[in-house]
Amino acid sequence: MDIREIIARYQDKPGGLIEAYHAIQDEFNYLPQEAIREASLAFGISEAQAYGVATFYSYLSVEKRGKYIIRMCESAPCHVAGADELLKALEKTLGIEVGQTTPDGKFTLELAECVGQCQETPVITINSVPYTDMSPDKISAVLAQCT
Amino acid sequence: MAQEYRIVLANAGKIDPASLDDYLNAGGYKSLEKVRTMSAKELIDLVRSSKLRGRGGAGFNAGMKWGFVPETAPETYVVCNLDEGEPGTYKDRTIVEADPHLLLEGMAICAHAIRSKQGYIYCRGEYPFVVDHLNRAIEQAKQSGQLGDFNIEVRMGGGAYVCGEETALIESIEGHRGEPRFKPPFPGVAGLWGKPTVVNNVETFANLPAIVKNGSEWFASIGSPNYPGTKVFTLTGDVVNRRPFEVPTNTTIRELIFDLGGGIPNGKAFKAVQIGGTSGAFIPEHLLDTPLDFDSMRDAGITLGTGAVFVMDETRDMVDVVTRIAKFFEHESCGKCNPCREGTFRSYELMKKIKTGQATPSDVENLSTLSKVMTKACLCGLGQAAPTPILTTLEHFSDDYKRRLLAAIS
Amino acid sequence: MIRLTINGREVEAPRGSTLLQACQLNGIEIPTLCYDPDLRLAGSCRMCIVECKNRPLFLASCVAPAEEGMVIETHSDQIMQARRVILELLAARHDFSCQTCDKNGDCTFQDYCYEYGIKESSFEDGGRRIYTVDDPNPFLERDYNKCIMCTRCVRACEEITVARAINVENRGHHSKIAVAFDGYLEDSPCVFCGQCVMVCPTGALTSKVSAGQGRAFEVDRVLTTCTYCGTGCTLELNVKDDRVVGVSSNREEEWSPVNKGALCVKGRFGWDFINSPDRLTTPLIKENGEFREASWDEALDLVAQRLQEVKDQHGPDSLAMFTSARVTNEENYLAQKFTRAVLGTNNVDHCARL
Amino acid sequence: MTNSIGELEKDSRCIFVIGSNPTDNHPVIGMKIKKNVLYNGAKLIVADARYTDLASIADVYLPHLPGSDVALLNAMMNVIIAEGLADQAFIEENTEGYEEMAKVVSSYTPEYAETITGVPADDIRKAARLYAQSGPAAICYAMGLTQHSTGTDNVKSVCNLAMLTGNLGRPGTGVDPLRGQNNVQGACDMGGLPNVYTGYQAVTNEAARAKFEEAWQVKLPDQNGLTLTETINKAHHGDIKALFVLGENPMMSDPDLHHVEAALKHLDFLVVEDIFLTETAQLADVVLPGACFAEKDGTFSNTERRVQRVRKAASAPGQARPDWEILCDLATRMGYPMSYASSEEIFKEITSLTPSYAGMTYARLEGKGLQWPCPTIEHPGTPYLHKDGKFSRGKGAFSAIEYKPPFELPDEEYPIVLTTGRSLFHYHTGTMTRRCQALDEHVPEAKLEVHPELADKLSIIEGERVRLSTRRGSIEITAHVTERIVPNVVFMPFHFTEAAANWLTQSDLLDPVAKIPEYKVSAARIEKL
Repeated sequence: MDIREIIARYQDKPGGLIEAYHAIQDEFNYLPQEAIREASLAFGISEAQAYGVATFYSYLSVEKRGKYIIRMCESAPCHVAGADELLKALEKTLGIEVGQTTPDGKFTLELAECVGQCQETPVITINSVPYTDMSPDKISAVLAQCT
Repeated sequence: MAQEYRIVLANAGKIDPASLDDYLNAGGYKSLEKVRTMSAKELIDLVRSSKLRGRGGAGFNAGMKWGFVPETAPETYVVCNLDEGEPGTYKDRTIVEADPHLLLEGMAICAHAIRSKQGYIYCRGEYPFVVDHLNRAIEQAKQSGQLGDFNIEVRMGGGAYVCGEETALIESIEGHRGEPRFKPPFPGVAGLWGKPTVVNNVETFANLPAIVKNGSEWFASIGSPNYPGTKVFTLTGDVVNRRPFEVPTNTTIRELIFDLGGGIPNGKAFKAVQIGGTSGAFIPEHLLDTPLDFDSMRDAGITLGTGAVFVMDETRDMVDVVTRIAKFFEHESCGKCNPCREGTFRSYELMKKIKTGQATPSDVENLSTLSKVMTKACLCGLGQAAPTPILTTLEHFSDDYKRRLLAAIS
Repeated sequence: MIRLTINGREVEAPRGSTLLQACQLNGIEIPTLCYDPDLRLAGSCRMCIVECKNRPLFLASCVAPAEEGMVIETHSDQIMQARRVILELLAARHDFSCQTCDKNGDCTFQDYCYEYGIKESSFEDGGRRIYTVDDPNPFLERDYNKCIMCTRCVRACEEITVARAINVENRGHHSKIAVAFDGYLEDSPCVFCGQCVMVCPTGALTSKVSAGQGRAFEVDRVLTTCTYCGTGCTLELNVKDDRVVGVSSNREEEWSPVNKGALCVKGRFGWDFINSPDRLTTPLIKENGEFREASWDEALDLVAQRLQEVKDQHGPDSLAMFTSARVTNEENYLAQKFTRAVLGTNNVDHCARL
Repeated sequence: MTNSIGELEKDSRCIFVIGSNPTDNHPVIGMKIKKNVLYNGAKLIVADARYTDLASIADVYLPHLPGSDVALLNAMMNVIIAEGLADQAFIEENTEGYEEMAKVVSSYTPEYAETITGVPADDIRKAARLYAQSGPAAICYAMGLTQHSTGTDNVKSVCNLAMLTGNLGRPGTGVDPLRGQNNVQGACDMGGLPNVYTGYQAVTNEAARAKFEEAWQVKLPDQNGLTLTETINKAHHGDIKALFVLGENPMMSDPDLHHVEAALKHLDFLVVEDIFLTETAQLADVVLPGACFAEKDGTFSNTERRVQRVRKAASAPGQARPDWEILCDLATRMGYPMSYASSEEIFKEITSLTPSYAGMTYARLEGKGLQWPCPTIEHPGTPYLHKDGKFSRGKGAFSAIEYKPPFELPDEEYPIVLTTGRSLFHYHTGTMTRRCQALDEHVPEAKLEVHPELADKLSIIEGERVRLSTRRGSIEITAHVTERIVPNVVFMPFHFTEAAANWLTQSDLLDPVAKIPEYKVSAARIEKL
């Protein structure tokens, strides 16, 4: 779907900028510059402000990202449940470090703060779908679901 | 033996959350019908006298909060805070996933009290499935006419803990950077788009149908008299039963962890519990008999917060955990005010220094001074509460720090 | 009026005042960094905090309403310590290159560091973020190593100039003032008015045109009216050793009724023609198609003689004067007086239509 | 300006900007308008062939073709009258000539005007309603309205519109010409015009003349003199033999520079007083070095009639002297002793002869200055004129104005309309700003704004050098392809001597009353190099 069309769906919503950004990310996985420019025009705000909003929220990214965005929670409950080890294992399996995208453009690995699934820690999310009670030995099986 | 007492989770597991009929059959939307026969003032008086206090952390009397909205205001908003960002907290998700119409009914009751036509649910970006779930419920309620002329829209956050602060949340709904506003003016006077706005937590709204149905005296008689009712706690960390519990507010911390939570697993000993989320106090053994109500906790120097209960056993090192928490605040500070933007960054830096054995006692002194200044000088609750884990662990678990400093000296 | 107690003294302030206004009104100085009376309030630097009896938190006086009966301490030990901590935190991110900074001596942040005795920060172990200084525009130097994030520049850009070129990007300690996509000002809606320079309380934003030519304590500021368009903005010429080295502006309405200190790019950065080597410095007389230098006496005698000759030969209406929309009223008056009374013609006009 | 600049920031609820690009040419006024519109809810109507910065935030944008202003304004009035939006009470009490005006306007339906202006009829309706219904409403205009062969008609039409809706004499209303130069208002106020002494006292008025003769102790000529453009023409014909140019640069600023050059070269004697060796000074027989604004005392009068102080900050370079000292010296040498101790002493003479300045002194000007009329020493000055609908001539006169096409319309040979103006980063003939390092580095050359459609048609790309020609001549210039201009119009600034716009403009047909040249419309042609 075209960036303009996506934005147009939210244009008349008061304060709909962030909603529009979410919708663009659903399509592109990040916010292309063009989207931020278009949004600033559509919502009557400056580009600088539209960019300021885009860079404020950790779910929004102005950098290109992979098809699957893996977010590894490192908040305290996950931390004590072994998040550090899990992260190391994720980096090893994917062959990338936090903040990077695999060369095939398939996975981006990010850190996250609490994702609200603390009943079964540690937790990762892949494109917002939570995988709870994770451990290094479960990684391969989970990643295999990403096609 | 402490027991659960369910008000907001009364339907949880008993009805199909996707079914409006189930909710109606369980008596749903009857309270909303009832308030429509009441005046706004009668409703506010009812809620005020129930002594229902906000379940989001600040513990303000809900009826009084509503009363701040000027009666003549032509445009008002009801905003539900579902930005459950405190690590270790998942109670609001639990309530909404189990019983979405309960929240909608609660919001519509509030809307009647402040003559609002528009409500927003600000749902954290980590819960897109909850957004879908709520949108289906709203659609059902609209289709069946339950909400009358009250509209509810769900807005999704973008991954910013600070948006749990009500004015930052309002800024975010308006499509801005989620930076808190200074208060006054309070949202009740000038909130969303400058209009009077009531912002309450999911759990607060979810209590309303029962209060309307059973009366304020009924509610006021449950739990602790100053903070009556129940509270949903979510147990995490080194505890056997890691799940939500709804208990009367006179339950003690010890009862919650050891009776309901099943105690510490693997035969380990209890060391600390952090209550109220990641900005909460670290509580040692000797304070465990404090009842879980706002005032009792406050008197013990603890904030009740959001109901997260993060248990740590004897093997946990407080410096390690608090360093991790300091990183959280460094990441989540919005950057608007100086003491928080710079303070959270430097706190994390000093904690790392302590953790890696490079700190001197004067570093700890600095950290303590900085923390105390932050609690009083920061613009919003985030910066004011961020030092709590540091200050409470320095107070109750100073050995963990000293050990590291000794390492530095040797 | 309401009554409150500040530092043990009972004072009055108009209802609706902020605590800061109440203090200022009563001669009590409160330090501020983000506060600017012409911009919307931020309440974010927290330098203006004060203690209020029975309130657990400090109040930011710039945004806190003064209320009847309040008991306020503005310089208690607690407050002084908090301000010192805040300044130390800012100091830890600030590049103290005061020796070479154009704002040396005219820097609010420097003043407070001096006043509160901030020699060095206790928070410098982790170092500070280093920003490259490379905006290629010829007007404004942006050195974010000196920025203390007061956001006055953002608000001035939004509210005075309404160019909306800059905003805060990122979050928390990573936040920084930036144009969209953290690019160059030249690629943004910036109009280079320099209102941001005007409001900046540190050396983060300075004029490239004036760089190195004189600091505040070395210059005299002469209030005058801008020489460009017809708006009539007032500005201050900064003069060092009888040479104009820069432009600043007076923000008091009393001295700047049209613009309240706001200027455009020409007013603020277009002053160096004054010192241009192309300036005419001596009368010139053309001989055989070439100019040669001449004395005033020689030149004026020649002009007087030639004009008189033409007048005598062809009559006064064969003479004309173009006066100027750029010279003063007094000079225009004399020019038309000269034309009418001396040359004897009404052939006087100027480029009002051009 | 009938009203004050500050009113545009808060009092005006609607602002109609026609033929003016304040964010570039009067930036601080532009800022105030933007603030009012974006943050204070004021309505904005912009009529301009260029999509200016203000156009981009306007409620209604009217991209009317250069030279079609009267048709546009008449059509707006047509709508206002037809829809009963006129202020009948104001018209009856304070104006005359309504019937005649209304009769002319009645034939300018928006549909008819659309055929002339190129603006959709509905947009004209929208603009008319907005202006008439969202008062207090102000009209701002500048050279885009006046530099036409119908400039006077255009201004009268704007006045008609304001009177028709009662938008005069209150804060936030008004007819506000935004004047282009620091002291153009003062030069006019001071009698730097061929027909008036200071304060617009006519040279043909015997009482006025007698007053000045008495004060100056000399017999004064009783016929109106020549305007600037007429002077150039007369020099060309040989009727003007000697010219004194004080701080002007006609070799850049005047229309048809071939014509100007020939005229100046034809003079017996040309003396130029300036701060730089301008294009004009290069043609002079004698050049006198003046002091610039930073090097002398005095006053400027701004576009809202505010007289403010100019203060000496530094010494003039070399032997350069303030112009007033030079003039005194020269007059004395010509047998008419002129001697003043200071600019303040000259100002005292001005106020003694000028009723509208009579109440001013340097001491009173010290802070905020004073806005004329300021007739007495107690008078606070006048922020807005025509209070309560009172006009100096009694009643405000409507003028019945018919649309006349510009002098030079595009044809087969010259199929494009060239319009000229200014850039934010430069000033007038560039004498000063081209010598400001930063300004000249930022905008070092003129660029011809060309719409993408036209660029496509001519296969011109961004940054390409092209030849731009009119019947007067041609220049080479760099093309800038932009959607910010209507398709068949091109725009260029006139600040740059390397590509001076006025080699192309015409001086054959001036506005019959104001003698203003038609800088805003020349038929032109673009060729690839």
